[in-house]
Amino acid sequence: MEAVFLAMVLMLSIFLGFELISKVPATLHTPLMSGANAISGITIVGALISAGGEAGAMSSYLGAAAVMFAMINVAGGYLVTNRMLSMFKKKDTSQTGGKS
Amino acid sequence: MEAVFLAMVLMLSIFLGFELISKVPATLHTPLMSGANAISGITIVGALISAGGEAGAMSSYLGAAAVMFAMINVAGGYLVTNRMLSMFKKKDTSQTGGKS
Amino acid sequence: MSTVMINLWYVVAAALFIFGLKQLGSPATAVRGNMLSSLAMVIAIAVTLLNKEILTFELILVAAIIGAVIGAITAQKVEMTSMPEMVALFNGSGGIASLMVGWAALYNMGNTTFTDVTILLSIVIGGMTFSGSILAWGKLSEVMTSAAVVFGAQRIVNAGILVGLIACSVLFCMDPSVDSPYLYAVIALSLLFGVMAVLPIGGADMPVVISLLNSYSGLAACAAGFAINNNILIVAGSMVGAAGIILTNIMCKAMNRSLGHVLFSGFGAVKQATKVEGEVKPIVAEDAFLILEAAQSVTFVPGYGMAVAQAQHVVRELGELLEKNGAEVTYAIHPVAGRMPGHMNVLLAEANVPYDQLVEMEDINPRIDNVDVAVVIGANDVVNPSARNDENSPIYGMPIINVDQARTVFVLKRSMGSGFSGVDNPLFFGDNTRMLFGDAKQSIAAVVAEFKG
Amino acid sequence: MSTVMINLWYVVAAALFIFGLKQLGSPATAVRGNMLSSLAMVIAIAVTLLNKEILTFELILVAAIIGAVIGAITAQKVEMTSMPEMVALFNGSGGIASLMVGWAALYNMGNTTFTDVTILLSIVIGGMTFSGSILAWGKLSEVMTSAAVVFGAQRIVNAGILVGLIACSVLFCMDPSVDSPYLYAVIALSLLFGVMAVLPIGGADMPVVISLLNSYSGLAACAAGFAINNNILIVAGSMVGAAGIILTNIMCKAMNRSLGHVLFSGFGAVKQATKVEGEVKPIVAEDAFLILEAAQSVTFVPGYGMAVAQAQHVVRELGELLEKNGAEVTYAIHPVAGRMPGHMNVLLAEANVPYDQLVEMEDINPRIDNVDVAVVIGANDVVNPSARNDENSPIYGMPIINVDQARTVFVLKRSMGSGFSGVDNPLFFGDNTRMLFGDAKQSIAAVVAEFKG
Ligand SMILES: NC(=O)c1ccc[n+]([C@@H]2O[C@H](COP(=O)([O-])OP(=O)(O)OC[C@H]3O[C@@H](n4cnc5c(N)ncnc54)[C@H](OP(=O)(O)O)[C@@H]3O)[C@@H](O)[C@H]2O)c1
Ligand SMILES: NC(=O)c1ccc[n+]([C@@H]2O[C@H](COP(=O)([O-])OP(=O)(O)OC[C@H]3O[C@@H](n4cnc5c(N)ncnc54)[C@H](OP(=O)(O)O)[C@@H]3O)[C@@H](O)[C@H]2O)c1
Repeated sequence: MEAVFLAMVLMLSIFLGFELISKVPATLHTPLMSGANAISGITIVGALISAGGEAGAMSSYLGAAAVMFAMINVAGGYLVTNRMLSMFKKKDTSQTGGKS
Repeated sequence: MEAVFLAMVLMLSIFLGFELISKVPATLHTPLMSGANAISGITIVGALISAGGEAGAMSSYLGAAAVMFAMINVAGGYLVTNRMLSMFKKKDTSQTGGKS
Repeated sequence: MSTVMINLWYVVAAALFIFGLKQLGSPATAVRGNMLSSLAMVIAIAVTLLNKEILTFELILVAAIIGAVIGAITAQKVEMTSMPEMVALFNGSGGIASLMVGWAALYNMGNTTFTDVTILLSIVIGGMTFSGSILAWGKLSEVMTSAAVVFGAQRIVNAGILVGLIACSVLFCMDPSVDSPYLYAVIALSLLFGVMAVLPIGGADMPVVISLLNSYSGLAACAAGFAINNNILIVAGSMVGAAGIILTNIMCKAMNRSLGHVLFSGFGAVKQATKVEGEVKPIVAEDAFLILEAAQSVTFVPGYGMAVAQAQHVVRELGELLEKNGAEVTYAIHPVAGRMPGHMNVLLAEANVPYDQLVEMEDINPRIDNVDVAVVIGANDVVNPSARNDENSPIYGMPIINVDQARTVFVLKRSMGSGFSGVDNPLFFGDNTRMLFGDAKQSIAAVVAEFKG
Repeated sequence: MSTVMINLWYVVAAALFIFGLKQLGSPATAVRGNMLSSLAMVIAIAVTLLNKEILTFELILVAAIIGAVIGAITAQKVEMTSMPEMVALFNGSGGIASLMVGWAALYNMGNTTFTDVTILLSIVIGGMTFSGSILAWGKLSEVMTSAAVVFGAQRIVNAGILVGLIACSVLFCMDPSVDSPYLYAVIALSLLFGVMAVLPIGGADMPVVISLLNSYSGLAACAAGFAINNNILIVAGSMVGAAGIILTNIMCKAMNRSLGHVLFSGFGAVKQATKVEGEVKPIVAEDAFLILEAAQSVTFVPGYGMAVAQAQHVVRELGELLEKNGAEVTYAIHPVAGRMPGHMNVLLAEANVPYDQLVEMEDINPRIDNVDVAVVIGANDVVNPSARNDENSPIYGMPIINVDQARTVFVLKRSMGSGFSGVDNPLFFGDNTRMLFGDAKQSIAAVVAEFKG
């Protein structure tokens, strides 16, 4: 039964994802790409559960390795997106502002 | 735990609802209103479950009454929306078409 | 069917509802969108009936058929001008259904407190929606006075009801049972609350109220969904909730009022507008015809009066004649002209007015001074220049169509009476304004007759 | 924290992810959007750590810190021009993490077959994403040949791998165990498949591939979410999946190619373009300066070469000088100029070019014949008129910026070499075209020097 709930969540998220992202203007497509990439690091949640779980050493080690890789994705992704977006920001303030 | 899944579904649906509906142009606001109204008849699903369930006669009668009322909402809502929208349709075809 | 299968079908139905709403976003696909949405409803109903827990079908079948017939007949017979009343009635049915679903869910075994709370929510919201909608219907269809009913101790009484409602709810949740007297108290109080909430609101504000109640009926379905652990109720219910809130918001913005103001204060009571005086210049159909015949560009500005007079067909006829005569014809639609958002669009669509002749307020205003004749058909507030000029006016700040800046303005109405807001209109006294008194349909028909003969 | 509480926090995190993506939709709020999204990530991580089932923190802490440091350093050091490689690498990390999460989930007790299937999906998609991304990174950073590697039996080999992968998956699901040899086979085959899928794709098509792989890494997270019954993985994963697919689609459309064409056929192999011949008219910086000085309107059309030459700063300088000189300066951005969607926007933003000077292809083309000088800076395919004129060209039908219709065109590049698509460019032989050979940065700098001195 849980799987069915998850299916509903999946369906809704996919629709919502399409609605949200198709609104992003071309200007922001590169930050969107790297920002979305950072979000894909969410798999770290699964990694943490495995790493800290009691399913044995192998599972913990796999989990810990997964934590490391996912963390690269998360930290790197958000920071680089932020770097990029700050540039866009700078431009706005160098203007009269209020430009969106 | 089920309630938490439902909360997630609720959150996603609300966001999705806002995204979808804020895109509807002013022209279609009346049909949107009656179309949404028809959807609110979805409570008929709950009514059916109660009406057919085994929680006793009172529950069945309440459920059956609810089925009737919800059905008014559903049938009436969809039909009237369809009537309205068909008018919009007619106009389109009386035009050269392709106008959206 | 197993519960898992049923719920998978609910996922499909939810996806169809979403697709349907998406397609409702453009006139080209809207009919299909509505079909998809109704297909979703059919699926949801069908799989629920296949639930093996459903024991008796006879009762359900009879109830469903009665409901469907009532709904279908009403839907077929209703005039396009009475859409608000219609939606109010349907909405009320949905509300009472949610109330009953919640009530029936109390008979289930082993409800948790959380479930009891959601059941109560579905009862309270459903009940308010029901009684509020019925009252709104009464006001709109003029079964009862459409005026705002205000009395002295109103706020105190309402606060009392609210406190009582909350108290009874808490008491009920502490010892939930189907025989609990608090249950009946909650039902009674929520019905009463719906009435009291709508009473002080004037008939003309009803569309805002209906849209809000529509949103509530979605929320009631959501609450019922939590009460019986049902996904599809939550998805569909929250879509309705969102739609209602967005539309309410649009209306309030276009009227330049806050929702709180609509709900809690009888309209116009606040400020007194500067008194308007001046000379009124009436005109007869023959003269109006002469001016229109000479016009290069004509803009029709329809309002609630066009709906009342059912003048849309004859307006379209006049528009076509003017076009044949070489004039450029447009229809300027104010977002809250009429009594529902998009009201005028529906009426003009009914009369087959071509789509591309409809222009929005923002598009017509910048070029209104190039319009030779603006023909105001039963509109009043949406063309009231005091919204622009008179800081003392209750409608000051509301965006309007600036017909007073057109070269000539014809105002078609039956009297010097005011519109929905009850505010005087200086437009009627303008130098370039000519009043064509009488029922809008007859006035236009007279002009059309001049053209033809 | 109880499981219910944790999951409620996941709902909050999901809402923040959604808000974040919503705000990423406008430059004014995008920074905040990214912050919200990272806040959501922090919340998701934090509440997961508070799960009482988590026993050992040391290992986790070490792993997390190592990962964070690597990620942070890479993010700080990367050049804006190397964004595609960077995203590829990060994407690869995400992929291998999903693979490992799936693998580790196999050690849980009592998995149902459904769970096993989703575990396998997360392993397969994660593995493909990982090896594919690494290969894409290799091609883009020119660690290896960026050419499409095509060999005779490729399709047969790939089909074989795919069949093997499916067979091993089925065999594994029939008797799932962490020691199953089929598990190792599945892991190996999915890694191999990722490599084989990316091998035949040319380096310049990599951005499409990366965007697609990005989408896959989201899907892998989704699958992992099903495997461990976790909501937040599904919500966030499907957002990423949607983003990747939308961007892939945009790129394919702007290149006028189908996704299938990108994935399965080495580019340009299909048709032979009509041979281009004519006279090339080179120009030197001094003469270019004289013409620019006299120009009333100048449009810069940047392309991949500007990124390579890192010429964006000096371009902005020239733009400012021209404006001071009284010319109207715009930057015309083609949707697939550069190597990522929005690539040029990021570079010009980095160089502080004012926002309102950027115009899109659709806006510049109608008025391009009023442009005195179009300065093409390291762009090639996106201004190739054979996309408009030559039905035999492999890029026929791709929408381009019609610089050949401007009064004068300067093309800044190092040679007569072709661009990404390998197609000859008749623009270089146009009557109104002047070639300014050399590295874009040096060429522009030379013109700037003329202006200043
Ligand atoms: N559209 C919405 O969503 C919505 C929702 C809520 C509130 N409202 C409010 O409704 C108002 C709409 O403005 P409006 O300009 O369309 O309407 P209005 O201000 O209510 O004016 C309607 C006018 O039509 C005239 N009329 C009535 N019957 C007529 C007939 N048979 N023939 C000719 N004229 C007739 C009336 O004058 P006589 O009596 O002299 O004929 C009246 O002045 C706004 O104030 C708006 O805020 C709209
Ligand atoms: N943006 C995306 O999302 C995306 C994704 C996938 C594919 N693509 C493809 O990438 C292409 C982009 O077109 P484009 O016009 O931007 O680039 P292009 O067609 O690849 O041409 C780039 C040109 O820049 C010149 N160049 C390279 N280094 C230079 C330097 N240092 N100074 C001066 N010039 C230099 C090169 O000529 P020389 O060698 O003679 O200097 C080359 O002809 C399109 O075909 C598009 O379909 C784009």
